[in-house]
Formats: sequence, structure tokens, C-alpha cells
Amino acid sequence: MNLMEYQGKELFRRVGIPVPRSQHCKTADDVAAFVEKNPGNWVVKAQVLMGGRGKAGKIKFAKNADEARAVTTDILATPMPPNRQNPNGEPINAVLVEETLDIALEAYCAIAIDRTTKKPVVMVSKFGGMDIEEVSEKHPESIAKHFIDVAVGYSPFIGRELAFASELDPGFRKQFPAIVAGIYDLFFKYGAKLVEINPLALTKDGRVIASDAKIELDDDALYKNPEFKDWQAVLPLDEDEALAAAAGLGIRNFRRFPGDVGTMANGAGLAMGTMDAVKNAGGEIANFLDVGGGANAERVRKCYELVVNHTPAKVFFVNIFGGITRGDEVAKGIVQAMKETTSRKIPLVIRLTGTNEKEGREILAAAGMTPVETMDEGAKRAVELASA
Amino acid sequence: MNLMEYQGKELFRRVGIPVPRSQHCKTADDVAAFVEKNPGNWVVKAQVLMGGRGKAGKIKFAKNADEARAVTTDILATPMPPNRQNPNGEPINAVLVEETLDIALEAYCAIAIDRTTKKPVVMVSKFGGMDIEEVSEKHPESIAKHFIDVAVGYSPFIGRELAFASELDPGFRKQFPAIVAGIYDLFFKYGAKLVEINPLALTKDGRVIASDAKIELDDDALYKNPEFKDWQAVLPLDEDEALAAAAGLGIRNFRRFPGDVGTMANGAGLAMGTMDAVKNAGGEIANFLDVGGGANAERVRKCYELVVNHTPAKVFFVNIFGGITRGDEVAKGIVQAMKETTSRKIPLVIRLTGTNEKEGREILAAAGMTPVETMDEGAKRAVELASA
Amino acid sequence: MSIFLDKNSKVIVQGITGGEGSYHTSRMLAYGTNIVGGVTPGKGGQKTEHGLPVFDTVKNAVNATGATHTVIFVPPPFAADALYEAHEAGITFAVCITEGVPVHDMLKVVATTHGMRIIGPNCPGLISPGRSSVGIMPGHVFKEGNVGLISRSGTLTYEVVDLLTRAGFGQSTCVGIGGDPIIGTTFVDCLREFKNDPQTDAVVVCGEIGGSDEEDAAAFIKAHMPEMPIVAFIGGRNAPPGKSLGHAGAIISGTFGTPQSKINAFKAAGVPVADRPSEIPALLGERLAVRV
Amino acid sequence: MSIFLDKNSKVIVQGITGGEGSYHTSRMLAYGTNIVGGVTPGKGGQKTEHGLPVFDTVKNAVNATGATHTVIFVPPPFAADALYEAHEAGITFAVCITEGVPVHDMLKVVATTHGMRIIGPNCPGLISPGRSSVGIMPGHVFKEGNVGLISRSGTLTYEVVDLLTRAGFGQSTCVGIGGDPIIGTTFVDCLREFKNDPQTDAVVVCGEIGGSDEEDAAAFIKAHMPEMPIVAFIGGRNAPPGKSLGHAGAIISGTFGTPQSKINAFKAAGVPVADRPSEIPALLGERLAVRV
Repeated sequence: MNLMEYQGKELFRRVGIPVPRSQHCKTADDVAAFVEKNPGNWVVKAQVLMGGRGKAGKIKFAKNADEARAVTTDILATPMPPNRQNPNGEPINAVLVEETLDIALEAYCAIAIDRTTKKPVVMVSKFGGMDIEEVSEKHPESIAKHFIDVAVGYSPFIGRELAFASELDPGFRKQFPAIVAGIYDLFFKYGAKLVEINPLALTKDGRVIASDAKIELDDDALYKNPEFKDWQAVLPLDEDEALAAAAGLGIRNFRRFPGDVGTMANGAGLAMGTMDAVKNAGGEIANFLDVGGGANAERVRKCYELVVNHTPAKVFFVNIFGGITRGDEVAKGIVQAMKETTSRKIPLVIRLTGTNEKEGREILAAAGMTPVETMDEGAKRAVELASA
Repeated sequence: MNLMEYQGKELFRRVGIPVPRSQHCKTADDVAAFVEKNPGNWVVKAQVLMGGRGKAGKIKFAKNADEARAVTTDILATPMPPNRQNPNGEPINAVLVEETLDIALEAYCAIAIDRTTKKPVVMVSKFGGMDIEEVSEKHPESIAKHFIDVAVGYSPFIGRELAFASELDPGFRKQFPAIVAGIYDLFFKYGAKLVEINPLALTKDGRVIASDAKIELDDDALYKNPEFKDWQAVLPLDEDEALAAAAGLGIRNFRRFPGDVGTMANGAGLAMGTMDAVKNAGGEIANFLDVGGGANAERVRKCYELVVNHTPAKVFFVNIFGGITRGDEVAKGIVQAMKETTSRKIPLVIRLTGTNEKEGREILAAAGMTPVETMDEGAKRAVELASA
Repeated sequence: MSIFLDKNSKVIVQGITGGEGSYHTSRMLAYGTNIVGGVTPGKGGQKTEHGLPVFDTVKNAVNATGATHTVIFVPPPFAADALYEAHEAGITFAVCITEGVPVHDMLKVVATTHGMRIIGPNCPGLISPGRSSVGIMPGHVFKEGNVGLISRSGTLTYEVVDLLTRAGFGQSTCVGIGGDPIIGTTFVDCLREFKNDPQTDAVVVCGEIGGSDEEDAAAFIKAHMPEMPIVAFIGGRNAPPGKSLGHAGAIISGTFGTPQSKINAFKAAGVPVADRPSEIPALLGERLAVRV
Repeated sequence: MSIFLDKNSKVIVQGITGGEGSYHTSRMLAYGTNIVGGVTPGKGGQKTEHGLPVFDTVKNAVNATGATHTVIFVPPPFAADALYEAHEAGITFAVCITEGVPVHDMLKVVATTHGMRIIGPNCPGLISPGRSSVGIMPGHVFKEGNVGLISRSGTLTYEVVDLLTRAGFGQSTCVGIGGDPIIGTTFVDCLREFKNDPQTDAVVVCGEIGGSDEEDAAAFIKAHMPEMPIVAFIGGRNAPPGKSLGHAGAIISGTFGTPQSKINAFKAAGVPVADRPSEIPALLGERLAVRV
């Protein structure tokens, strides 16, 4: 789960990472009222998950209440412009009004999980404020990394070493170890997979402040902090995620593509393999769908309807290889789902093997469905049916 | 630093260990007012560091406000009876009024530091409410221990294993892992050297509650929790500790004995060795005194005056072996201290060797003091002077 | 021979009285796995429906049975605890089936359970055909033989095994290492074992997009196993880019993680990469023929 | 030979520009210790008053000098951090002089700095007479020879060494292991080294009341070093009982910790126990004579 900037900064506050003074507002009137009460130079920032707010004109400055009202109205007037994952853009429901900082220098600081060393890695660069991918291309030597031994955890030398190794300006140094301590604390306490401060600002009066906040929380750890359920509620899902959630699937278990072969498989690996097989058979897939374990009738019906109603699929290729998922249950699910669905009917191609395969095939046969033998055969058949 | 029961229970509350409902009160009127407002069965417990409250009549029950006033007045009337370390007993300045529990069973649970394995050890016994030393004698097999890997920390299986291994009544089991989690949390978060719950009560209505709290905090870690400075302020020092503190020494650096040979050495090991040497020379020591490092004039003068004014010492044996402590500084300190002191004069026997020994001896010589060569020689000389 | 387990490996099941635990215990027993008992706190002293003894703690189970292997069927919030308990009780090999274990739990587990090999989490376990199955793999598609298999995916593994078996290639050991970001045992860990296993004459590596385990595996093969016939497959070559770890993730792994990076790495190590699972048996046959 | 360090051991000083660090660096240099630099964050690139290079981090110091040993003079709140930094930089031997390090800091340090030997904290360090001194011991009382010495006390160590030297017994290595509840290196760790050190023909163990390190040492001697001439001394035999760890402490160590327990343990291991430091040289002479 990716957090919005204002949520990220709230977590920064809790772990003692300095952030600019700010107010989260939902209307232009609220923004104007806040600026009226707190005179000064403010910046109004759209609260969205999509990147590119600056380029999209969704970050604007204001020196008084009238300006604040005007720029907020402007920001809220239109959604973020569309991109591939968000073909309708992203609605803007709130802004963050924040003090403008008199910035001397901008650095970059992040913590993430490194799969190879199986450790959290802290990354620091003296080039902040630009996309870190750009820094990595232009100044790869500028990125200092430290892989943390989680048995020890954070210790201040890590911050010191990173500051020296990345040649951070001495102005950062004194406060920097506490910043790294903060992101490590946040990372573990709240189960984050990524915490990024970009830019980490050094102000002209010598303060080190997190000017932006990008945090990805581990969905599997959300249960440890029940309040995050509320935080999640305000986060927008993209359209595929919203459809997946409505069908009772994990939000990452469904994604649409422009083809006409609908697919469903159990396990992300097999679901990807099914897509590959359809491509290899000369077809174009309509969707990726991992039904997960426990494919009962209700679940199968919902998946079928999701594909039939929300993609242009002409055929539904069901590819099940049973391990923890039992073939007889899946078969029962398919038969019952097809009985119960009220959606339009498209042909099914079923490949069912693995645990309780025999029982499953018997159930399908009894319902007049003949499963194919292999994935490639199924893909070929599905592509044929789609082109028919 | 040992905490009083009410302080310990405050820490229990913070880490989620259930404790009885209670109120900390300083007067009988406060107790009576509290009981008036909260009808029920209450127990009034003197808040002191000394053990043996029950036997001393300092734990009493009350069923109404009048009884509560009466028993509190009685408890506050006299100090705790004296023991060896507290020849004047311990004053009672406050009580804890606490709900009485309807107890079904009492267990024992503690965490401490094991020097040999270099790990925290959790100890559990189903025999609670009695002195654990007694349990250890009578039912040694009943004490289950778990040595915790601090790189991992607490994990619930530890509580489960201990509950099963100590054959705790099943009534404890469900809540027990959270109790152990709590004491481990407290142990690390607040830098405790010992956390003991005795008894850990199982009430007749199935609640598991810490009925008493015994906590020793690591003096070296107090700086991490500044509030403990305030907590420390209300804790009584025994007389030797109070004298040591007044002289600017650590409270464990000074202790009196009934003899007439005053001593001072640098380092606890040498201070103990000095005592041994005096004993071996046939003398009786007046005190143990570890002056620590950096024995400057002010420090030496205060130590001298501490011994001269508060013990019946007839001689002051100064035994310095310089490592981190430099002989010349100590010598200067001794010379200046003897010039500045306004207390009565007793003969000094000085043994000074180690780092900057030569310079130190020259300074002493210039002041007309002739140091002895060895510790045994110094002890012999001191004993002779004391008997003279 | 086989890697990680053999017919005599004594296995316990943590969570044996739960639905999944009980079901898969039956299946493992049917396969011939030497399951010696299970653990469910509070049910110590009882017998399972399979007639196996239940213990309150792993320590008790190990003391009573001499178990060295465990397979864990517990809900995600309790998986790390189960692994710590197994480690402290002296278990040396643990398979964690559980899906959805917080990644931070695993970061700490892998950093602190030295001396215990962990397969998973979020994995189907492993099987040494004809000897033992520890996990949830469907035993009937496997066949004893001389091909080792390592896979990040669950169901895709069965797919590949099925193809191998049908093509006449039996397996020495098949390991589903799991697809989570932090797993106990990587491709390289398994390759090292296969290298030293006299029964294993060839290896199939089933990778996936993302991460850099495949690149590490290719580098290991190049350096340490150039003679071993090995075939690779990369799943998800047509997969959506999806929501990544974010920018920082890209920096850690550099250009790694893309299908092309993985394919290039394997090719540079002399390892042919199948375009689809059904090509694997033929490529394997070629490699084994070259060797002979 | 000597244990833990020799003339060539490259030593850095953490906290070299502080008062104590600077003073004792001078003394160690005067003794002949091969100090190659020091660490003070923010002063990297400077030179100390002794002409040694200062580095911002231990890693930089190790990279530039090849140091393997460190001696730490930093205030108590920073001692654990200094030890972690040394460990991560590849230092294999650390002496921590600092007094007052929180015991929980040390619990975690000893549990996580595998591969680095730590002496202390709250210790005077060690000295291999004629070769190197790492710490704060007064070098002039030591003399090169064949007696190893281990002590929990600081100043009492010098006392004993002084007596040994005056009696003609030179020392191979003298280690002050520190008196804190949790220390990096125990009597047994040192005895194991002395057992394998060809220069060490005899050992003096200076214990103290409290804990059970002495009992452990006696058991080790009995089991592994029965032939080595060893003499023990227990300080604080007339010490006040003091405020103990509380009841729980007594249970952990059982009846251990009392002077009598320690004396009995040594006697059971065939190790004579001196009643006072000045008896040590004579007892050592007897033990060495028996051996010859």
C-alpha cells in the first residue's frame, strides 16, 4: 500500500523526522482560512498517488488567502492527467498546504529491502530533488549504500558513514544520523517496504527537513497497525485494482490487457505462464487473473463475471494445477458457477490437473465439460475459439 | 536503582501487564477519601524498598473508609524495622491502596541477566507468593528457565514453552505469553536488570494479574529515560549511600564497618584488596571507599572528610595504583586536600604507584609525606598507627 | 541421493490439527514421508486423526521423536514465531508453507536463525520423488530420476514437473523456493546442493521476472557448475509491469529484474532458456546428450 | 608469542582526539604499540598531536591502514555504537575501556558481533610486555616473560603484576577482562588462548566475588589444562555483601558467587588460591617447580 504525502509525513512526525509545518485540507475555503490565520508563504500540493504533480500543475504557491483559494480551486478542478495504469487519471480530493522552505541544498535518502543480501538497505545521495533513477544514471558513484544487519538494527555510525561516504554537505551531518534512525524506526515499526525522502532539504538557516515523503507499506503487515485500515480507505485504487477488490480478489491479482482471450489460473506463476502460453499460441490476452487458493463456486463465478463483464474476452481459459488447491473443489466451483451466473455466456476452456485431478475431471464430465490435457493445448484451443 | 512497588506497577501498566486497580497516597486522609469514593475491599501497602512488609505489619486490609484511615495511620506511624543495611529502618512516606484480589493460584515469573550465557533469562515457577530462594531449595525442579537470544528478542513460543515446562495451571496459559512479552519489553525498553512478578495471580474469575512488582533498573541506563531522575528522587538511600552521594561519590563506592582503619583506593578491586590487606595485617577496617578515576584535590578532600567525620577511623590508608588515574594528580590532590581540610587530622599512610608514580612521589616528598612501597607494608603501617 | 531430505528424515508438522495441516499431513503420509508427530499448543498428549502424537511445543516434539525437519502450516501472524520455535528446538530444516508472512518478520528470521535451512515462506515445499514429500506438492505428477528442479512459483512448478515426467525425465529433488521478496533458500543455495548430489545429473531452474535471484544463479552456474546440464525458464515474460517497489527498488537491483536481463545472464552462463515450459524437456535432452 | 596481540598488530584508537584517548595514545605509542591512526567523526584528514592520521569512520581507517585492532575511548552512550562500527568495518579485536556502558547495550553487542573479540567494557585493556599495550595499563610495572595473567579488576591487576615482576616472573600477556556483568571475553576465553600459547608456561587468575566466571574457569582448567601451573586469587573476600541483583540473581547462579564457592572450585581443579596478592609469586614458584 502506497501512502499519500500527508500520510507519509504523519509517520515522519511520529518517528521524529522533521517535516515542514502543514495542514491537510479538502476544500479551497479550508485552505484560504488556514492561510488567513497563518500568514506567510505557502505551497499547495495535490494529494495523489500518481507521480508528476509538478509537471501537471498540481503544486502551486500562494502568498495570501486569496491566492491560496485560487490555486487550490485550480488544483482541485481537474484530476491528474491519465497514464497507462490510470487511463482516467486520478481524482484529487485533498491538498496539503505547507510552509515553503528556504532551501540551500537537497539530498536523497531512502530505505528499501534488498532481496539478494536479504537486508534493509539505506541509500543516500547528495543529489536530491531529482528522480533517483536519473541520479543513478548520471551520478552512480554518488549513491552511498549501507546494508543493515537487522539483528543489530540501526546504530548511529550507519548515519555517519553514509553522510561521509556520500559526501553530504557538512551542514547535513549533525542531524543526519537522526534522520536515518527515523526512517529505520518507521520502516520496522510500521512494516514499510520503502521509505523515501526526496528531497531531504537543508534550509538556509541550517535545518534538515523532509520536504517530501514516499512510503510503501507491506500489505501483509497492515494487521499489526489497525489504524492503517482507515488510511487505506482514502487511497484511490486504479480501475483494475478496484474491480479486483470488488470481486473479492487481492488488488494485485487482476489486470486487463487489450486482447480477447480471458484467463484465470491458480498462482501468480501459473497465471503468468498462462498468459505466456496464449501469446505463444498467437493469441492476445484479455487479462491476468490469479484466483489464488481455495477456488470455490462463489469465487469462480465472480472471476468469470469479472472477465466477461469487464473485458472484451470471447473465451475464458481456466488453467488449474492443483497443489494446495484441490481439483474436485475447483471443478465443483466451475460447474456451480456456470449454473448460477446471470452474465452472458462465453465458451470455457478448462485445464485441470494436480491434486484430486481424477475426481475433478469426473465432476466436469458429469456436467458435460471436457477438460483439455495440457496448458499449451488449452491455450491453442482458447485462441481458436476466440478467433472463431 | 530499585523501584518501589507503585513505580514498578506503573511500568507494568505501560507495557500492558495487568495490575490491580490502585491509588498511590501519602496520607491516611487521602486513603480514606479514595476508599470512600470507591467502595470495596482494599489492601493498604507501605511503599518501601526493604523487604518483609507483611511480617512488619505494613500490609493491612480495609473494608471501608474508616478502617482504611485507621490502618494507614498505623502503617505510617513507625518506620520499617531496622536490618543490617538500614540500622535506622526505613521511613514510610506513602502507601499503595489496592483492590484485593480473589486469588485462585499464585505463580512466579521473573527476568534477569545471566552472566554465564550473557543472555536475559526468564524464570517461571508454579510456586508463587513465597520467596523464590525457598522455592529454589524446596522445589528446584519446578523452576523453568528460558535464555533469550536478544538478536531475536521475545517471541510468543517462549511464553508457551515456559508455561508448559513449569506446568503452570491451564488457567494461566492463554494470558501468560503476553505477560512474558510485557516483562521482556519492560526489561529492554527501560534498561532493567531484574523484573520480578511474585506472585503472579490467577484470580477465581480467570484473570492473570501481577500482584507485586519488583524492578531493578540499570543505573548506567537511567540517562535514556530522563523521567527516572524524578523517580529516583523519591527513593530512600541507606545511610552509607546518602553519605557517598553527599561526598560526590557513586552510592555503591562507600560502605562503613566497625573498625578503626580508614581506607581509600582507586578501583573497586583494589579497594576490596586494601580491605583484605588490612584484615590480613590484623586490623579492622572502618570503611570501603573506591575513589574512582580522576582523584583531584576536591575529591580527595571530600573522601578524607567523609572517613574522618563519619567513621571512628584513627588512620587513613590511601592506596593508589595508577592506570587511568595519574600518580602526580593524586599526589597533588592529597597535598592540597590536607592543606584545605578543616576537619580533625588523623595520620595518613600513602601507597602510590603506577602511572606517573615518580612524579607523584616527588610531590608527596616535597610536602613532607613519605609514601610506603607496597600494599602489605601500607596495611601493616596503618594497623600499627591505629593501635598506637 | 537427494538434497535436503531423504526417506529417513523425521518430519513434524507445526499446526497439524488445523484444516490445511491435517489434510496435507494425510497426503504426505500417503506419499511415504516419515512424519513422526505434530505440534499444536494445548493439545499435547493427544493423537491426530492419522494416529500421530501431538505435542505442546516443538521442543517436546524434538525431544520425543528426534525430528530434524518441520513443515509449518500456521496463519501469517504466527509464522515467524513458529520458525523461531523450530530453530531453538534444534530443527535444522524448515518448510514454511504460509502465504502472507510480513516481509519484516522474514528479514529478522533469516538474520537470526543460523544453522536452520528455511524453504519459503509462501512456497509449496519440496519433494524427493519416491522418498519423501514435505509440503503441498501433488505427489502423483513426480517420478524418481536424476533431474533436479528449483522454482520460485508453485503451480508453475507442477506444470514443469508434469512435462518432465511425461517426457521420461524423473526428478531427484524438486524445490519450490517461494516467491516472496525475502525467502530462506535461494536458487544458489539449491544449486550448491545439487552440485554435490550424486543422483542429480541435470537441473531445471524455473525463474520469474523481478528480483535478481536468477542473475545470481546464472553467475553461480558459470563459476561453479559449468559442466552440469542446466536448462532455465523465465515465467511472466508477457506479464504486466505492475506496481513495483518504487524507484529505490530499481536502483538496488540496477538493470536486473527484467526478463531480458535474466535470459541474457543465463545465456552468458551457457544455460539455454526455454521460451515456454513445454520446450524444457527437449532442451534438457539436448544438454544431457551433449554431455554424454 | 603472546595472546590476542603482538608487535605487528595494527591498532586504531576510537575517540583519539578526546582527552583520555589522546593521553593514552601517547602512552601506548611510548610503549611501542603499533598505533596506525584514530577515528573522530568530522576530523577526518587531520593529524593528531602524535602525528597520526585521523579518520571520520572506522571503515575509512581500516581501508587506509589495514588495522585489525581497536581501542575505544568514548563516553558510555556511544560505546555500543563504536563497537558495532568496528565490527562492521572488519575489526577483529576491540578493547572497550569505557566505564558505565548500559548492560543492555552489551547484551546486544555480544549477541551480534560474531567474529570480533571484545575485551571489556570497563576494563584496563591488555598488554603483551615488550610487544604492545592496548589500553590504559601502566606499562612500566610489566616485564616480558612466561606468565599469563587474567583479571576482572583494573588496579588490582597492576598490584599483582608489580608483585610478579618484583619476584622475577615476567609476563606473556596480561588481560584485564573488566568487572561488568556482561563482558566480551571471560576467563575461559583467555585460558583457552593461554593453553595454546607456546610462550605461556603458567597462568595467574585474579577473580573477584560475584558471578560465576571463576567457577567456570576452574571447571575449564580441570577439564582442559590440568598440566598448566595455575595460581588463583579471589579479591573481596572481606567485602561487604552489598546490594545484590536480588533474589533472582541467586537462583541463576545457584550457590555460586561467594568467595568460598570460588575457592572450593579452584581447589577442586588443583589450583592453589592465594590468601593475599603477595602470596601469588611464591605459589607460582612452587607450581612451576613441581612441573619441572
